[in-house]
Amino acid sequence: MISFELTEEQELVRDAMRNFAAEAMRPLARECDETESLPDAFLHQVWELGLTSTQIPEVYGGGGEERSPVTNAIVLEELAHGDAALAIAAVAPSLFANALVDHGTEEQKQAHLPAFCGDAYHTGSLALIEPGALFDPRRLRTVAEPKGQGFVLSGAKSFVPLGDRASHFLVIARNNGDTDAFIVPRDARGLRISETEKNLGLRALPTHGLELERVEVGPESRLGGNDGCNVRRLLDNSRAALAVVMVGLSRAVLEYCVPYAKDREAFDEPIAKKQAIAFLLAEMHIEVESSRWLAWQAASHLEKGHAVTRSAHMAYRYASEKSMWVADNGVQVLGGHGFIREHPVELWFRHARTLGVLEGTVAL
Amino acid sequence: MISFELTEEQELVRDAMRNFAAEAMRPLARECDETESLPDAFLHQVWELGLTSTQIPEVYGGGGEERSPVTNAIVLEELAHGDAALAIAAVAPSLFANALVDHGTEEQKQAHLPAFCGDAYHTGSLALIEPGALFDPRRLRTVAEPKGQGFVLSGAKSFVPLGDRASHFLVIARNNGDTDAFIVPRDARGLRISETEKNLGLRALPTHGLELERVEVGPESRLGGNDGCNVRRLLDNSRAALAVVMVGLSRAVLEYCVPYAKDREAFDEPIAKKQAIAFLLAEMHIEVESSRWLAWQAASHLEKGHAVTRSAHMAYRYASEKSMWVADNGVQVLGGHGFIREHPVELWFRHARTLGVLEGTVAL
Amino acid sequence: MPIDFTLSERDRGILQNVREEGLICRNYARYYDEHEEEFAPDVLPEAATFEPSFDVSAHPYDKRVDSGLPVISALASIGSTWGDYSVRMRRGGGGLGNAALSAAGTDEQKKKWGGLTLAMAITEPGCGSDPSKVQCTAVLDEASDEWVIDGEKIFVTTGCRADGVILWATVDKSAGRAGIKSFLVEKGTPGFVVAHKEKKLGIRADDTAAYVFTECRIPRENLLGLNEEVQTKGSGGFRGVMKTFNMTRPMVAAIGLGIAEAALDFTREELEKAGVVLEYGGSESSLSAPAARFIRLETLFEASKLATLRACWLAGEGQPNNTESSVSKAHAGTAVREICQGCIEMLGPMGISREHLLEKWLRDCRITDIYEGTGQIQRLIIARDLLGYTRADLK
Amino acid sequence: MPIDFTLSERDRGILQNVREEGLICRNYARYYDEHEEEFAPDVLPEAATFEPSFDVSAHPYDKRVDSGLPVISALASIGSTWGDYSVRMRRGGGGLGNAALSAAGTDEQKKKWGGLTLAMAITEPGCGSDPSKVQCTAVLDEASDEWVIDGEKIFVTTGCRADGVILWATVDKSAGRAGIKSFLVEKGTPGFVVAHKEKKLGIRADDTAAYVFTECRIPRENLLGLNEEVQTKGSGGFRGVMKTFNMTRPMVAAIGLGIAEAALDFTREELEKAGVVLEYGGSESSLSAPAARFIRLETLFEASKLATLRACWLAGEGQPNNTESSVSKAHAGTAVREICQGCIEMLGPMGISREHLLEKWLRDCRITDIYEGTGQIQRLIIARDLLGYTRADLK
Repeated sequence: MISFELTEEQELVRDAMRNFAAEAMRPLARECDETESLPDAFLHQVWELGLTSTQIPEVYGGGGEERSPVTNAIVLEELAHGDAALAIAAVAPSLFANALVDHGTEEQKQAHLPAFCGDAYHTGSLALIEPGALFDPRRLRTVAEPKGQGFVLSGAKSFVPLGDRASHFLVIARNNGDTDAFIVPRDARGLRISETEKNLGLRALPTHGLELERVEVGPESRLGGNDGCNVRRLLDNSRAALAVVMVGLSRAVLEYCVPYAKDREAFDEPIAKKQAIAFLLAEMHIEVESSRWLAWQAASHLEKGHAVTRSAHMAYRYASEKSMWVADNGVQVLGGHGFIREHPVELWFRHARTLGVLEGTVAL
Repeated sequence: MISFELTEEQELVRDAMRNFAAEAMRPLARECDETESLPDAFLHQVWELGLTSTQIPEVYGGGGEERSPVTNAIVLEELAHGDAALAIAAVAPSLFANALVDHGTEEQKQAHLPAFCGDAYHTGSLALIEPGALFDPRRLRTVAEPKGQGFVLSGAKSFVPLGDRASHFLVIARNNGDTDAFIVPRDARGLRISETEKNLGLRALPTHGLELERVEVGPESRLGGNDGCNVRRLLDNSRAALAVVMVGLSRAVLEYCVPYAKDREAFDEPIAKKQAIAFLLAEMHIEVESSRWLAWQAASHLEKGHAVTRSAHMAYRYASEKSMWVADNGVQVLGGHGFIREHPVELWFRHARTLGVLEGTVAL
Repeated sequence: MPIDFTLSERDRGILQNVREEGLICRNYARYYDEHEEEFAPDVLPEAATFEPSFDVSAHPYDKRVDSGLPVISALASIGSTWGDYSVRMRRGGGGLGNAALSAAGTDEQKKKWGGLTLAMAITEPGCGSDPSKVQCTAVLDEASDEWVIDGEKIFVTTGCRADGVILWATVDKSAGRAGIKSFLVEKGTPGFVVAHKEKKLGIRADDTAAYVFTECRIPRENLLGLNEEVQTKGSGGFRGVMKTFNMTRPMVAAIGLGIAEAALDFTREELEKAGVVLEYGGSESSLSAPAARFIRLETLFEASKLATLRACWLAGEGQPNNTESSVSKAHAGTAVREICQGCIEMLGPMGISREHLLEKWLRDCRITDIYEGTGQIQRLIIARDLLGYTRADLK
Repeated sequence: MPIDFTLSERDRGILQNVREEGLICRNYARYYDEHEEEFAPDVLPEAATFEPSFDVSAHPYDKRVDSGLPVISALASIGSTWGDYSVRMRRGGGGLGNAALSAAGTDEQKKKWGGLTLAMAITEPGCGSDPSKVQCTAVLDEASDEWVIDGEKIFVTTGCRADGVILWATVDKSAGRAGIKSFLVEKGTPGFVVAHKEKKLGIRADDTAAYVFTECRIPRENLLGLNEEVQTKGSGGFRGVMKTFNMTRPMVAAIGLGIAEAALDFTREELEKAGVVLEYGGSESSLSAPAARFIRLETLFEASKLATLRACWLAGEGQPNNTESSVSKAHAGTAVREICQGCIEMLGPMGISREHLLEKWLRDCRITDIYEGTGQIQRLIIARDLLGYTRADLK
């Protein structure tokens, strides 16, 4: 059946996250961006919400709650509504942990999951993107060559979030025609982590480049062990999650512009009374809503174990295009004030264009 | 130097053509479309303007006036402003004649040009487009194989304008890696001309399919003789000309919508006083103007003998996109009235989408 | 039920049936497009064995697993017009007036007239999108307990073939919009004349009529919803009339989307035949231009469809869906234009040939952004809701 | 001269010079973007030997073959901001106030102040795009033959570094728009204070200032155009003030286009390095997605550039260009947004890295559709002209 109904529990968690975002994230966002810093205090605060640990099975020290990609989409939209950079930092650990839960061998789970159930913020990171123009997640240049029981990884990655503090990287590489994910510790021999990259937006979220110069890893590093894992699904999940982040961002823009346009006067009346502005706002609303349903559809496909590549692709591409459109026109609604850093729309504009090319950094 | 100035002569010819279009074309357009017919009387009337013959050198019986692609662009915009289908029929002979003048051997000129200088409408036609999806003028499937001194042509063409009355077809075909144009008489053995095709728009302009089943032609049929000719330039010219047709069409839409919007009332005032409608009209004006300058630029490049592939490509693609946009929104401005065949906007909507995929049928 | 985007067995069964019928309708699509003066038969011979597509009551409904009526109706509309918009209109039940009846009629009215094909008549020669300018009058003759209708209506979709019409008329011109009520008039009622049939860009087999009502008398109980009171305070009364739009707008969106989906399916097939590879999950940079464009258009379709289902789902839950109905119509109105134009452009010259239906779908779909309130009107409605503005605040 | 789109030797020489200087400016682009509190030096060491780019008088001009001053100025602006918008602003002569001076100043005023870099101050904290709301006053003190200026201005481009400013002030509030006049105030005049410097999305090295004027006295002859009369009948007086926009609008378009061209050139190079083939003269269907998209964006650039040159050419011919100026600004305002956003999307993640300038160009170009009248204001102007409507008719 087709249904858009939130469960009571989902409504509760949505409201709680909306409050958290408004109180703990929105006020931090501008300064974190200007100073390009991610405060430990925030990570600690967000860690206490238990976003990651509660969904890890009890046997590894987690809360053992059933994971619902749909519920996680609802949560992530609210966090991103607070701030997209901080939201990604908040849920980045889940990407790594969920990948292990979904695709890892028993040994891999035992080795890595307990660290995500402790009192302190702990994270791994996804090393997917590669330097250079026209990056395509389906055409990776990083390779894994078998050597003995293990593998030798060679290549370069960029835009690896939280490369400064991730304990391990999930390095996506071509392995003899297939694509695999390899769990690589940050101190692996031959692995070089770059200085923090400087990006257009999401400046509160440190990202790093990795150089993999013949990094030798054992057989236990291959996610899923001898069987490998469904990397495609892992990336689809990550793209669907990024779509949700963009929905939250777009909604933030719209909700900022509406009262602004009602308040700001020109030619003797609020600019919202001009069709040119009112129609822009209507169009923003149309696209925020439509983007959300595409993202929910992908999340629902994930939840039910259905094929998700196409629906995640659509959700990601649509949200990418429309969140850029919404943020760009948010700037336009504010006019000169949209261009200065006193208003958050300037920040959201940069976030939008940045998120729209990242291909995946979080998970549902 | 950059200049947008019409010469006095260009202004005169523009005004004359504007009158002709308003008086001799616009009143015919709807009925010709509904009945899918091209009246001989109109062709006779247009022939008397001497659009083709005056520019043919005197030695072949023409007026010997210098041909100016820029002036021809100005003329063609006005004719298309009258009606695009009739305009194409009016200037179709020029494409054939100009191709001979520009690229033909002396023998070819002598053989074909005098017929264009008589009292009766006479035309040849361009056989460029081929059946099937994704037609690309740079990737033709019709081939010319050398045989003896001559060639054997094999393949199929479609959307050949005036296939019912063209004396010859300029068949564009691949010839051993190169592309060549071949002058093929309509009664050539192995050439089959289809029934009139049925198209979305331009219904007053009959188009036909050609089947070339091993059509044998002599060496004199290859345009330019042994040297062949610059088919690329011929097609660039044709695309630039089509861009001009679309400019004339778009202007017609705009000029119809402006008084309509001032006259039509809703919610107690003319709809033109609503920003939503006024901004659509402004945008139409922006695009009509911008499309015209791109088309003029290509025409000017042709006139000066400069490289024109890129500027003609841009002019054609831009006019194609924008004339569709303008016509589509012309329908929107008229609302329900835009959808019915009492108003010409319905016709222009169909013309626009049709012209936008034709790749070339006329010349400057 | 929690968020879900999958179809139940029943849902799929209904839609399968609709699609099969649609394909049959499609066989007749070109013929009736080219012969707009003829009407397609009520029952196409090949489809005689099908249940009427919209008779979902024929299928046992389990609210725990099956999609609700508005949602499945929208999906069925998509499926039918995917077959053919115009010929589909011949298969009863789907008139826009029926959506109005089901949104605003009393239970008894729904029962009584549910079996008729009902057109919806709003527009008048002078009023366009402005319902407050309705000149058509309904005067109650207490003596005979009848309403007397006088006036003209234009652009009545399916107006010639419908069994009856739901029309807007004012019972009190001085009350402005609040005086407008919806009435049902059956064909054959004296004083009700079909005056004219329009020649159109598209949906040619689906007739569009002009009506003239001259002292046309209908029973008092033909007032939709039976609410005779004119609420001059607030716009409560008119809102009741507008409510009829809350299902017609998403249904109009669905009708357009069915056409767009047909265009996409045809184009996908032709692209694949020509060797174009559609790949998901990667960057656009590795795709060919037509593949990238196609996937964008397909995505636009999907977004529009979900917005439409959302508006319908709210209706099914009995929740307000005024904004969402306009969102669905506004979204689909532009989406279907872009999709059909884009498909033609991708396929090139073959796209404009009347040997294929693609050019027809372009013409057919164009009405979506016009009737039942243009895209501009929908955006006004959305903006007012968003801004908390009245009609006076934002004109 | 007849229609022509080729550049003369002189034209090309000037533009070559501008581009070379532009490339030098580009070396400093990132530094001053990241150090917005610092000012780029007036003369960059590597560019010390260049003539000032806009001193076209240094080149012998032949009106039979060379492009006129407005056209070559626009092309030179494109060339300079192709190098770098912000650093370019350090190379005198290019302030928006200078365009106003040249459009509305007397010959003597042009001569006297032509050598200064002049900012243009219109916006006030409460007025945005609505010039009739100007609160800044200019009162004539007949005794001293001085104007006394009081008020605040915000969003003054190059406001900190300019040698002076052309500002709008009202000499008669009761006269509304007709009371507004343009005045020139030089830096250092007592009562003129630079109050604040904005932190911005882009064009960070090009400062944007807020000014406060408190009993600031300037000579009577500092009224631009020297027309003291307030024409309360008609809007003639204000039109004089608005005339200053007729060159600033296409110049702003040109500035944005230079940035967009830089983005296109960088993207073309990266695409070609990555093996993308750009082919003209064929159908899009054979192109790769990035090639097709790139050519579309390039075409958009070309269309916008020609619209800008058209507005400038009219100015050079002394013909009215009010509509055309707005067309150029409206077109470029949206084109540059689409181009820079699209280039980043095509290149993917590398497009958002501050290792390259592309992300900066996105930020820099965004101002184009905002300052000197937003795209919405430009469309209003165009629509009014098209419809023959007054400001009262179409608001």
